[in-house]
Amino acid sequence: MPSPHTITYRAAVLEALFGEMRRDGSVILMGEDIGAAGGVFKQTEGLFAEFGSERVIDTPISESGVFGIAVGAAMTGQRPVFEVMFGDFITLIMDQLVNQAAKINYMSAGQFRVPLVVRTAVGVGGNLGPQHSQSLHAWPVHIPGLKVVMPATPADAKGLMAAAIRDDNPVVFFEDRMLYNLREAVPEGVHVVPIGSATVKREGRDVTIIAVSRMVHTALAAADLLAKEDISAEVVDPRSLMPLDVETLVASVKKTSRAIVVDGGYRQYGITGEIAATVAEHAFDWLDAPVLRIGGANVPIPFSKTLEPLVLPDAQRLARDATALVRGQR
Amino acid sequence: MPSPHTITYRAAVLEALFGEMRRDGSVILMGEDIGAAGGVFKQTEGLFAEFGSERVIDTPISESGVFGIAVGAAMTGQRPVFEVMFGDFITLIMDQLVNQAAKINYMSAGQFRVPLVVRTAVGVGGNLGPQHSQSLHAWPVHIPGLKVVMPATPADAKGLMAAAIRDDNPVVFFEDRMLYNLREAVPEGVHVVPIGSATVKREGRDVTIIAVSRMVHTALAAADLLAKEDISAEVVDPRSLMPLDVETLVASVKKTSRAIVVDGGYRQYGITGEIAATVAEHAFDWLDAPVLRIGGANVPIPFSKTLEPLVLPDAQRLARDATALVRGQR
Amino acid sequence: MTSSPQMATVSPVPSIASAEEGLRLLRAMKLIRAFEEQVRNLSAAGVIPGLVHLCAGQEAVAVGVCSLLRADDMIASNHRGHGHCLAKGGDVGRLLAEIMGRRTGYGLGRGGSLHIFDAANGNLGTTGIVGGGIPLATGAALSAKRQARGQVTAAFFGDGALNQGLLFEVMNMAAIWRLPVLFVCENNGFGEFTAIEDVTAGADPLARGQAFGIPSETVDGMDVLAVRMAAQTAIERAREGNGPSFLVCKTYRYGGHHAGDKQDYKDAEEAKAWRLKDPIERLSRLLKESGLASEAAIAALTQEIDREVRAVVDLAKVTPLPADDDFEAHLYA
Amino acid sequence: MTSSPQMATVSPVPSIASAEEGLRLLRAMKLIRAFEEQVRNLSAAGVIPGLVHLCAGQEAVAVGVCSLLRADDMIASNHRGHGHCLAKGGDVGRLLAEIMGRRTGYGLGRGGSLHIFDAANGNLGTTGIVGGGIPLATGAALSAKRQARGQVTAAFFGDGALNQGLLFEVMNMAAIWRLPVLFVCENNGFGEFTAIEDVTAGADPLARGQAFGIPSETVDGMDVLAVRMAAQTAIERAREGNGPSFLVCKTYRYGGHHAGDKQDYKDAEEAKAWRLKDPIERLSRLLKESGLASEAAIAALTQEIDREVRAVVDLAKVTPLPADDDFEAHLYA
Ligand SMILES: Cc1ncc(C[n+]2csc(CCOP(=O)(O)OP(=O)(O)O)c2C)c(N)n1
Ligand SMILES: Cc1ncc(C[n+]2csc(CCOP(=O)(O)OP(=O)(O)O)c2C)c(N)n1
Ligand SMILES: [Mg+2]
Ligand SMILES: [Mg+2]
Repeated sequence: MPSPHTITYRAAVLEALFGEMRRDGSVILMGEDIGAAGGVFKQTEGLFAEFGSERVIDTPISESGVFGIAVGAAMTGQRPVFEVMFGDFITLIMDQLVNQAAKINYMSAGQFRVPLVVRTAVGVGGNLGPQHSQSLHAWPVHIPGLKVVMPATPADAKGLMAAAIRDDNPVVFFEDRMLYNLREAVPEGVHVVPIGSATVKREGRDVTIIAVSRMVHTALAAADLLAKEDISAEVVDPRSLMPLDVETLVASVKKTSRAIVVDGGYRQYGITGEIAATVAEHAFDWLDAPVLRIGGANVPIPFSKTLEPLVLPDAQRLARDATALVRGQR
Repeated sequence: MPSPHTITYRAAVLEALFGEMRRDGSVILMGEDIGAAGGVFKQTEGLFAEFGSERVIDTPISESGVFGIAVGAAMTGQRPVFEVMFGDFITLIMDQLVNQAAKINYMSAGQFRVPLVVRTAVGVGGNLGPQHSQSLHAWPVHIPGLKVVMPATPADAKGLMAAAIRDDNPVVFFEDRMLYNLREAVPEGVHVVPIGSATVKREGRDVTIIAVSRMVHTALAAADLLAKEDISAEVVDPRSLMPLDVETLVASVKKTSRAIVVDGGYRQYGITGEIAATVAEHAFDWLDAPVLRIGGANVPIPFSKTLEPLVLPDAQRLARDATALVRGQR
Repeated sequence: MTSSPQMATVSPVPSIASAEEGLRLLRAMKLIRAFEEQVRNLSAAGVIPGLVHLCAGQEAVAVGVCSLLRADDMIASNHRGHGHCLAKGGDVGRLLAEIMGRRTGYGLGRGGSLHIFDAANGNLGTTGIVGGGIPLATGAALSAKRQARGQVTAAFFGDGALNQGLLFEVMNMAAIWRLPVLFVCENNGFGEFTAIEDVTAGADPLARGQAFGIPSETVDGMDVLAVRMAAQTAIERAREGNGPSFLVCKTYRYGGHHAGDKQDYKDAEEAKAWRLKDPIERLSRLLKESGLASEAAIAALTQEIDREVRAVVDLAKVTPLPADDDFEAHLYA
Repeated sequence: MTSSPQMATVSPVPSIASAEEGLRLLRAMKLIRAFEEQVRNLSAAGVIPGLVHLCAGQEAVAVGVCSLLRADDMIASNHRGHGHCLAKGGDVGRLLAEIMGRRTGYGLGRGGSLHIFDAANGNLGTTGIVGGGIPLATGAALSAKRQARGQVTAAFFGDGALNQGLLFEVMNMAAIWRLPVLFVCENNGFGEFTAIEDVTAGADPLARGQAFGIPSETVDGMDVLAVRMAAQTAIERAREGNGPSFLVCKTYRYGGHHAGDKQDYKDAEEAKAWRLKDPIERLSRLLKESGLASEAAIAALTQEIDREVRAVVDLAKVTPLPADDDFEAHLYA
């Protein structure tokens, strides 16, 4: 196990990109302003200098066409990492993603593989308004043939980016841009986190909080608040949404008998439904209360300073809801 | 109440289109081959002859651009009904749908409305293969600002198309193409079914089957089979997915204490999760068993005669699962 | 590679009809310039949250086109849209309030700079999706054609949108259906930090319109009178039922992609050269040289606008922020 | 409006190198014609489920282009793709098996006619999404460029795809990145039941490529030698690193949009006129007139192909259908 160092989430993903691009000449990057400019979030800084314009490809503003080209390149020997600047714009690549990338391995009976990564920055924060704040991860998880990961920590971000690039299937990699400056210990050198494995971020007895991406940190903060009320919360991070590590989730809920699922996407028909229903199905006889689902507000994400903070659940609200759940008040 | 006549699902939708287009000159149709050719499913037959090329507009194969134009037209006084030939191709209009149509009323604080209908033919059958059989209704239901309906019967199809056209919001109207030839009694003349109202298709005591679109008929057939085993199934059709008539669904489940949710889309992270979790949340203390979710198979929909029938649940399987649920075997 | 001011085709110098008209155009451009300057300051001071994309340098395009539009003509704008909004008659106070996220703004402060809608003045909105406004303007043109009241619409977009497939799809339909729409490209040489030449094939962007048989013209976007001349032809064509036009206006943004951008991808010499073509200076000079306006009159105008904008800023700062009630308001019609 | 055969630009008549080459081309076209005829019958008889889109009449395009491609060159096809598959060396038996939904087909029978992939022969697939194959071929060209083994790729698509924004986005990138790709449009005058003229603006589709500076040429798509001549230039250009080309091949589909389509949107006179330009007849005539092949040799070839295709049909009918195991196979790699 390589020794850890403390770096940001942004730097951790970058470390995986450097590592995989050095290891494998077929890894190429495609996106807008990712070359000399180093990306609008500085998330690709330095790659252009080392790998040049052949492998770090600045594209026109043509998401659909660029991604289609990435699919064709993936079918023929490349491992493209394609960047969608804001997650709101994955709307533009859905046809190539769903009707081509997700199905080609199946339709060709394995004659062609589509090893590529779609990475995109999502999340609410910084007052970017309704078209630059959405997290539409509930869409690709619905499509057979795709894998979807959503790392919450720098170490997982590094490890899952490496795994995503090495995977022979299309993988969608969602990064919450409000995590970019989060610093934590990250293993140096090669570090791969298997896709499809959840992790228990904090052990507890009374309630399981299943939280995704940035909500993991909200859940951990809520667990601190709950501890003061003598409620012991377990926080589980699925890390991958597709495939979902049902076993780890269910084991935790069977232990605590109560579950909350928290996600930052729109709540309506979002991922919390599937996760709650799955947990309820497998742990029905263990549950002392209905699974509680908490999600982003069901409105276009407003720009204004006073309204944007109302979109996502915070630790206080989560702790309040968890307390009520544990005390049998819901 | 006008007297009913017996017509097909296709004819019922067409009746709504004729009715609304006669009533309101701002209703226009846009789509591929919908004019003189009358649509690839004959679903627009006769409209061109009556309303001409000004109102029944044959478009190029430019789904994204046509729909974008429809949004602009809707903002400025038209009520476009935009047709996506196969539901698989709604992937191409997602940006205009999510980032423009769904948000414009909100972002403009009501200065601009977007009264339009997206209608599209979905569903498995007839061996059309992986890119002509998908039903991606789990996507638009996730987006605040959209309404989504999915009628199962000719009468509801007529009534909901009329309601969708009259609605001042963007409404996505999913038609299962395998229902087009279904004949049932339909009210003549004006007939409007309110969006957001579920309906109990068959009353029962032992289990509630919440079924959507074509699955309603599968559920009704299963209920017949169940009756022979002395199991009384209640079949509830939400008709609208967004907004969802939670009250009617929950009332039924409280009565029967057992629930099954059946849908024809991909099961993984599909609409059954949200509906099951919602029902479980509101009727937790009434439930004798976990809510059972049944969906389409999680694979690209195969073409071959031997495989296509494996995609959707049939009445036998549904009855078997319901029996096990009622008898406490799951 | 970066863009060069020499690339702009200089149209034959158009003349100006009257002092009144000249001052109206000058006023409109100065208002935008002053407004953007304030927005830049407020953004730097943190009074405006999020990102703002300023159009200083590009005023002649918005003003040239919009000065010829009727109140019931419509425009669709893009992310760099404050100028379009003001040129189309937008209210300075409601615009600034929206950009500041105040509940007195056009969208109750919930959209911000990227989402300014002004139905009363025919603005279908700024948008955060590159190319996203183009079909909206074209759809409005479809309505206009149906309603037959002679309305025209204009879509403003940047050179970056020249590579969005949406533009081509929409141009094709505008052409076959002869819709009364102007496609107005503000070619400022960059999409974010990337030079147009690095991502845009073809000798001339005009060919993108010509491929559909759309009358297309390169315009000196630093000259409001040149823009007006080209727009006039295009608007007449549209009003007479003869379909769309495509104008590629060569211009330059003085600032970065957004306020705060360090702009290290720009060539300093080039930036300086573009400043010499400043559209406001140019019109001022013309007005003075032709005797249509005195130095003093122009200075008075400048002062008046400064006062006006300052007052608006002062007022906006004390207008209320959105309340919890506004969170879900107008989610559905 | 419908399309007219006179519209096809007649290229200078190219000559043929040898009897062997001539018969090879003739054989390839006849194979496709005979295959499609069988597919039509099997579809009418209900042996083939779903919809099939036949290319009878258009053989010269697939054969003209693919006859010049190496085995490691790649193509991407569209919904009307049986001919492309065969011309690129595809196996007749596996193709038919796939179309019939048999487990011996290219995709275990799970894709059918719309989803034929043949990696061994460089076929990136037929596809049910209009325009969907264009970026795949172009992405393969990006790989080819990186791998520097001189491979080229070709994207086949119909006139309907001329209005998909995707085409323009991809052409732009192919041009700026000088990718070794041929954009081959089979302009058969219709997209489903709609005539190209009713939905496609611009005097000439060539302008869609020229807008990006891509060398573009109209080709008589009913003449396999004309197609070959144009393709040769384009392929050389690509192999030499000089980027993409655009060929618009004027052709006609003898059948309906899909087998079973009543075709009441077609003009009978026109259809007859196109038949007179039949590419197989034309090449046969040329071979005979130039003394490169005798009537008897051609008749023998025809018989041989008929026998071959019949044998394939007989075999396909008895190959197994997919088993339950195949349902989920290869869902993930
Ligand atoms: C579909 C989409 N892709 C990417 C972006 C990010 N983005 C915002 S502005 C911009 C550059 C636009 O350039 P241009 O159209 O030339 O306008 P300018 O900023 O120069 O006025 C980009 C890439 C976006 N907003 N929308
Ligand atoms: C994106 C998309 N839109 C619509 C369709 C339905 N469709 C299938 S083929 C076709 C016409 C295609 O015409 P063209 O490209 O000219 O090919 P042709 O059939 O003439 O060979 C249409 C509209 C589709 N398959 N994909
Ligand atoms: Mg620009
Ligand atoms: Mg065609």
